Amino acid sequence: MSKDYQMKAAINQKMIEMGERERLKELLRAKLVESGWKDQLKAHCKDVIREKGLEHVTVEDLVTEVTPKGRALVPDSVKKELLQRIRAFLAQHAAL
Amino acid sequence: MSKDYQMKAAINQKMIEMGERERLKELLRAKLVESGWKDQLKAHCKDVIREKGLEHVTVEDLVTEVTPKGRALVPDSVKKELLQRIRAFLAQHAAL
Amino acid sequence: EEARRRQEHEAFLAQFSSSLCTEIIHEVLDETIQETASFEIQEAVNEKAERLAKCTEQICNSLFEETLNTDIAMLVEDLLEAELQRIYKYIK
Repeated sequence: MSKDYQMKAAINQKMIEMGERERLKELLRAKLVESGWKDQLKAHCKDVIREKGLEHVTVEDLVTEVTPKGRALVPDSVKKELLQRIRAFLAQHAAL
Repeated sequence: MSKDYQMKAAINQKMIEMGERERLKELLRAKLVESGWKDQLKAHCKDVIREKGLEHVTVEDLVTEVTPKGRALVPDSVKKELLQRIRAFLAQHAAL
Repeated sequence: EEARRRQEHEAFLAQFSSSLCTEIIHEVLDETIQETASFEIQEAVNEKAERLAKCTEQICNSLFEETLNTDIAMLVEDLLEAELQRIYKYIK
Protein backbone atom coordinates (compact mmCIF):
# COMPACT_ATOMS: atom_id res chain seq x y z
CA MET A 1 0.00 0.00 0.00
CA SER A 2 1.50 3.33 -1.01
CA LYS A 3 2.15 6.09 1.50
CA ASP A 4 -0.26 8.34 -0.41
CA TYR A 5 -2.99 5.74 -0.23
CA GLN A 6 -2.40 5.17 3.49
CA MET A 7 -2.51 8.86 4.23
CA LYS A 8 -5.66 9.40 2.19
CA ALA A 9 -7.35 6.45 3.87
CA ALA A 10 -6.41 7.75 7.33
CA ILE A 11 -7.71 11.25 6.55
CA ASN A 12 -10.96 9.94 5.09
CA GLN A 13 -11.44 7.64 8.06
CA LYS A 14 -10.96 10.49 10.52
CA MET A 15 -13.25 12.79 8.55
CA ILE A 16 -16.01 10.18 8.45
CA GLU A 17 -15.60 9.25 12.14
CA MET A 18 -15.89 12.86 13.21
CA GLY A 19 -18.77 13.63 10.87
CA GLU A 20 -16.63 16.19 9.05
CA ARG A 21 -17.21 14.68 5.62
CA GLU A 22 -20.97 15.05 5.94
CA ARG A 23 -20.61 18.54 7.39
CA LEU A 24 -18.45 19.60 4.46
CA LYS A 25 -20.89 18.18 1.94
CA GLU A 26 -23.66 20.16 3.61
CA LEU A 27 -21.52 23.27 3.59
CA LEU A 28 -20.80 22.79 -0.10
CA ARG A 29 -24.50 22.35 -0.86
CA ALA A 30 -25.36 25.50 1.06
CA LYS A 31 -22.64 27.43 -0.78
CA LEU A 32 -23.89 26.18 -4.14
CA VAL A 33 -27.37 27.45 -3.38
CA GLU A 34 -26.09 30.71 -1.91
CA SER A 35 -23.87 31.43 -4.91
CA GLY A 36 -26.74 30.98 -7.35
CA TRP A 37 -25.23 27.85 -8.85
CA LYS A 38 -28.39 25.82 -8.33
CA ASP A 39 -30.59 28.41 -10.03
CA GLN A 40 -28.20 28.73 -12.97
CA LEU A 41 -28.06 24.99 -13.43
CA LYS A 42 -31.82 24.69 -13.19
CA ALA A 43 -32.19 27.32 -15.90
CA HIS A 44 -29.67 25.45 -18.05
CA CYS A 45 -31.62 22.21 -17.58
CA LYS A 46 -34.82 23.93 -18.64
CA ASP A 47 -33.08 25.25 -21.76
CA VAL A 48 -31.94 21.76 -22.68
CA ILE A 49 -35.41 20.33 -22.09
CA ARG A 50 -36.92 23.06 -24.21
CA GLU A 51 -34.42 22.48 -27.02
CA LYS A 52 -34.71 18.70 -27.09
CA GLY A 53 -38.33 18.38 -26.08
CA LEU A 54 -39.40 16.74 -22.84
CA GLU A 55 -40.36 13.50 -24.55
CA HIS A 56 -36.82 13.06 -25.84
CA VAL A 57 -35.01 13.57 -22.55
CA THR A 58 -34.21 10.94 -19.93
CA VAL A 59 -32.66 11.61 -16.49
CA GLU A 60 -29.37 10.04 -17.65
CA ASP A 61 -29.24 12.12 -20.83
CA LEU A 62 -29.91 15.32 -18.99
CA VAL A 63 -27.35 14.54 -16.29
CA THR A 64 -24.73 13.81 -18.96
CA GLU A 65 -25.66 16.95 -20.84
CA VAL A 66 -25.58 19.40 -17.95
CA THR A 67 -22.75 17.99 -15.82
CA PRO A 68 -19.87 19.77 -17.65
CA LYS A 69 -21.63 23.10 -17.30
CA GLY A 70 -22.55 22.24 -13.71
CA ARG A 71 -18.87 21.79 -12.91
CA ALA A 72 -17.83 24.91 -14.77
CA LEU A 73 -20.41 27.03 -13.01
CA VAL A 74 -19.09 26.35 -9.52
CA PRO A 75 -17.38 29.55 -8.33
CA ASP A 76 -13.68 29.13 -7.54
CA SER A 77 -14.27 30.68 -4.13
CA VAL A 78 -16.52 27.75 -3.16
CA LYS A 79 -13.88 25.19 -4.08
CA LYS A 80 -11.22 27.22 -2.29
CA GLU A 81 -13.32 27.45 0.85
CA LEU A 82 -13.84 23.71 0.86
CA LEU A 83 -10.09 23.14 0.55
CA GLN A 84 -9.45 25.60 3.38
CA ARG A 85 -11.93 23.81 5.61
CA ILE A 86 -10.26 20.45 4.97
CA ARG A 87 -6.84 21.98 5.68
CA ALA A 88 -8.11 23.49 8.92
CA PHE A 89 -9.57 20.15 9.96
CA LEU A 90 -6.25 18.41 9.27
CA ALA A 91 -4.32 21.09 11.13
CA GLN A 92 -6.49 20.40 14.18
CA HIS A 93 -5.88 16.68 13.87
CA ALA A 94 -2.14 16.88 13.31
CA ALA A 95 -1.61 13.27 14.42
CA LEU A 96 -2.42 12.29 10.85
CA MET B 1 54.69 20.65 30.03
CA SER B 2 56.19 17.47 28.58
CA LYS B 3 58.30 17.49 25.46
CA ASP B 4 55.78 15.26 23.62
CA TYR B 5 52.94 17.57 24.55
CA GLN B 6 54.88 20.60 23.32
CA MET B 7 55.67 18.86 20.05
CA LYS B 8 52.07 17.80 19.54
CA ALA B 9 50.87 21.34 20.15
CA ALA B 10 53.47 22.71 17.73
CA ILE B 11 52.56 20.23 15.00
CA ASN B 12 48.85 20.88 15.43
CA GLN B 13 49.51 24.59 15.19
CA LYS B 14 51.58 24.07 12.04
CA MET B 15 48.89 21.89 10.46
CA ILE B 16 46.26 24.54 11.06
CA GLU B 17 48.48 27.40 9.89
CA MET B 18 49.42 25.60 6.70
CA GLY B 19 45.81 24.69 5.99
CA GLU B 20 46.72 21.01 6.10
CA ARG B 21 44.10 20.14 8.68
CA GLU B 22 41.35 21.64 6.51
CA ARG B 23 42.79 19.92 3.42
CA LEU B 24 42.76 16.57 5.22
CA LYS B 25 39.18 17.11 6.31
CA GLU B 26 38.21 18.00 2.74
CA LEU B 27 40.01 14.92 1.44
CA LEU B 28 38.16 12.77 3.95
CA ARG B 29 34.81 14.30 3.06
CA ALA B 30 35.45 13.64 -0.61
CA LYS B 31 36.53 10.04 0.08
CA LEU B 32 33.41 9.44 2.17
CA VAL B 33 31.24 10.50 -0.74
CA GLU B 34 33.33 8.64 -3.31
CA SER B 35 33.34 5.40 -1.33
CA GLY B 36 29.56 5.39 -0.97
CA TRP B 37 29.72 5.96 2.79
CA LYS B 38 27.54 9.06 2.60
CA ASP B 39 24.87 7.27 0.58
CA GLN B 40 24.87 4.43 3.10
CA LEU B 41 24.52 6.93 5.93
CA LYS B 42 21.63 8.65 4.19
CA ALA B 43 19.91 5.32 3.61
CA HIS B 44 20.41 4.40 7.27
CA CYS B 45 18.92 7.75 8.37
CA LYS B 46 15.90 7.14 6.14
CA ASP B 47 15.47 3.64 7.60
CA VAL B 48 15.54 4.96 11.16
CA ILE B 49 13.05 7.73 10.34
CA ARG B 50 10.78 5.17 8.67
CA GLU B 51 11.05 2.69 11.54
CA LYS B 52 10.49 5.17 14.36
CA GLY B 53 8.10 7.46 12.53
CA LEU B 54 8.96 11.05 11.69
CA GLU B 55 6.97 12.44 14.62
CA HIS B 56 9.03 10.40 17.08
CA VAL B 57 12.52 11.37 15.89
CA THR B 58 14.51 14.52 16.60
CA VAL B 59 17.79 15.39 14.88
CA GLU B 60 19.61 14.54 18.14
CA ASP B 61 17.94 11.12 18.34
CA LEU B 62 18.86 10.40 14.78
CA VAL B 63 22.47 11.47 15.29
CA THR B 64 22.75 9.24 18.36
CA GLU B 65 21.17 6.35 16.54
CA VAL B 66 23.25 6.44 13.35
CA THR B 67 26.65 7.46 14.73
CA PRO B 68 27.87 3.97 15.72
CA LYS B 69 27.00 2.55 12.32
CA GLY B 70 28.36 5.66 10.61
CA ARG B 71 31.72 5.16 12.32
CA ALA B 72 31.79 1.44 11.62
CA LEU B 73 31.02 1.95 7.94
CA VAL B 74 34.10 4.08 7.17
CA PRO B 75 36.17 1.94 4.76
CA ASP B 76 39.61 0.89 6.02
CA SER B 77 41.16 2.11 2.78
CA VAL B 78 39.93 5.64 3.53
CA LYS B 79 41.35 5.52 7.06
CA LYS B 80 44.66 4.20 5.72
CA GLU B 81 44.94 6.91 3.11
CA LEU B 82 44.30 9.60 5.69
CA LEU B 83 46.86 8.07 8.03
CA GLN B 84 49.41 8.01 5.22
CA ARG B 85 48.84 11.68 4.54
CA ILE B 86 49.24 12.56 8.21
CA ARG B 87 52.42 10.50 8.48
CA ALA B 88 53.85 12.20 5.42
CA PHE B 89 53.11 15.61 6.90
CA LEU B 90 54.63 14.69 10.25
CA ALA B 91 57.70 13.25 8.58
CA GLN B 92 58.22 16.58 6.88
CA HIS B 93 57.39 18.84 9.78
CA ALA B 94 58.25 16.98 12.95
CA ALA B 95 62.02 16.93 12.76
CA LEU B 96 63.85 15.13 15.51
CA GLU C 1 71.73 6.99 22.43
CA GLU C 2 71.04 8.41 18.99
CA ALA C 3 69.41 5.15 17.88
CA ARG C 4 67.27 5.08 21.03
CA ARG C 5 66.14 8.69 20.50
CA ARG C 6 65.32 7.96 16.87
CA GLN C 7 63.31 4.91 17.90
CA GLU C 8 61.41 6.90 20.51
CA HIS C 9 60.70 9.64 17.98
CA GLU C 10 59.38 7.08 15.48
CA ALA C 11 57.12 5.60 18.14
CA PHE C 12 55.89 9.07 19.05
CA LEU C 13 55.11 9.89 15.41
CA ALA C 14 53.30 6.60 14.90
CA GLN C 15 51.17 7.10 17.98
CA PHE C 16 50.53 10.77 17.25
CA SER C 17 49.61 10.16 13.58
CA SER C 18 47.19 7.52 14.67
CA SER C 19 45.51 9.68 17.31
CA LEU C 20 45.42 12.65 14.91
CA CYS C 21 43.88 10.45 12.27
CA THR C 22 41.16 9.24 14.66
CA GLU C 23 40.56 12.80 15.82
CA ILE C 24 40.10 14.12 12.28
CA ILE C 25 37.89 11.18 11.31
CA HIS C 26 35.65 11.74 14.33
CA GLU C 27 35.49 15.46 13.69
CA VAL C 28 34.49 15.04 10.05
CA LEU C 29 32.13 12.18 10.81
CA ASP C 30 30.37 14.06 13.59
CA GLU C 31 29.89 17.11 11.37
CA THR C 32 28.72 15.03 8.41
CA ILE C 33 26.36 12.90 10.49
CA GLN C 34 24.85 16.00 12.07
CA GLU C 35 24.36 17.62 8.65
CA THR C 36 22.97 14.46 7.08
CA ALA C 37 20.58 13.79 9.96
CA SER C 38 19.25 17.37 9.84
CA PHE C 39 18.91 17.19 6.08
CA GLU C 40 17.14 13.84 6.09
CA ILE C 41 14.70 14.92 8.79
CA GLN C 42 13.95 18.15 6.94
CA GLU C 43 13.49 16.22 3.73
CA ALA C 44 11.11 13.79 5.43
CA VAL C 45 9.17 16.75 6.87
CA ASN C 46 8.94 18.36 3.42
CA GLU C 47 7.93 15.09 1.81
CA LYS C 48 5.18 14.60 4.37
CA ALA C 49 3.92 18.15 3.90
CA GLU C 50 3.86 17.67 0.12
CA ARG C 51 2.05 14.37 0.47
CA LEU C 52 -0.47 15.92 2.87
CA ALA C 53 -1.11 18.82 0.49
CA LYS C 54 -1.60 16.43 -2.43
CA CYS C 55 -3.90 14.13 -0.46
CA THR C 56 -5.90 17.09 0.85
CA GLU C 57 -6.44 18.31 -2.67
CA GLN C 58 -7.45 14.87 -3.89
CA ILE C 59 -9.88 14.43 -1.00
CA CYS C 60 -11.30 17.86 -1.68
CA ASN C 61 -11.78 16.98 -5.35
CA SER C 62 -13.45 13.67 -4.60
CA LEU C 63 -15.76 15.27 -2.02
CA PHE C 64 -16.55 17.97 -4.53
CA GLU C 65 -17.24 15.52 -7.36
CA GLU C 66 -19.33 13.28 -5.15
CA THR C 67 -21.50 16.15 -3.92
CA LEU C 68 -21.80 17.69 -7.36
CA ASN C 69 -22.78 14.41 -9.02
CA THR C 70 -25.41 13.69 -6.37
CA ASP C 71 -26.79 17.21 -6.49
CA ILE C 72 -26.91 17.39 -10.27
CA ALA C 73 -28.67 14.02 -10.43
CA MET C 74 -31.17 15.11 -7.77
CA LEU C 75 -31.77 18.44 -9.43
CA VAL C 76 -32.36 16.79 -12.81
CA GLU C 77 -34.69 14.18 -11.35
CA ASP C 78 -36.72 16.76 -9.45
CA LEU C 79 -36.90 19.04 -12.44
CA LEU C 80 -38.00 16.34 -14.86
CA GLU C 81 -40.54 15.11 -12.34
CA ALA C 82 -41.90 18.63 -11.92
CA GLU C 83 -42.05 19.13 -15.69
CA LEU C 84 -43.94 15.87 -16.13
CA GLN C 85 -46.34 16.77 -13.35
CA ARG C 86 -46.92 20.09 -15.01
CA ILE C 87 -47.73 18.41 -18.34
CA TYR C 88 -50.02 15.84 -16.70
CA LYS C 89 -51.88 18.66 -15.01
CA TYR C 90 -52.10 20.47 -18.33
CA ILE C 91 -53.42 17.37 -20.12
CA LYS C 92 -56.04 16.76 -17.43
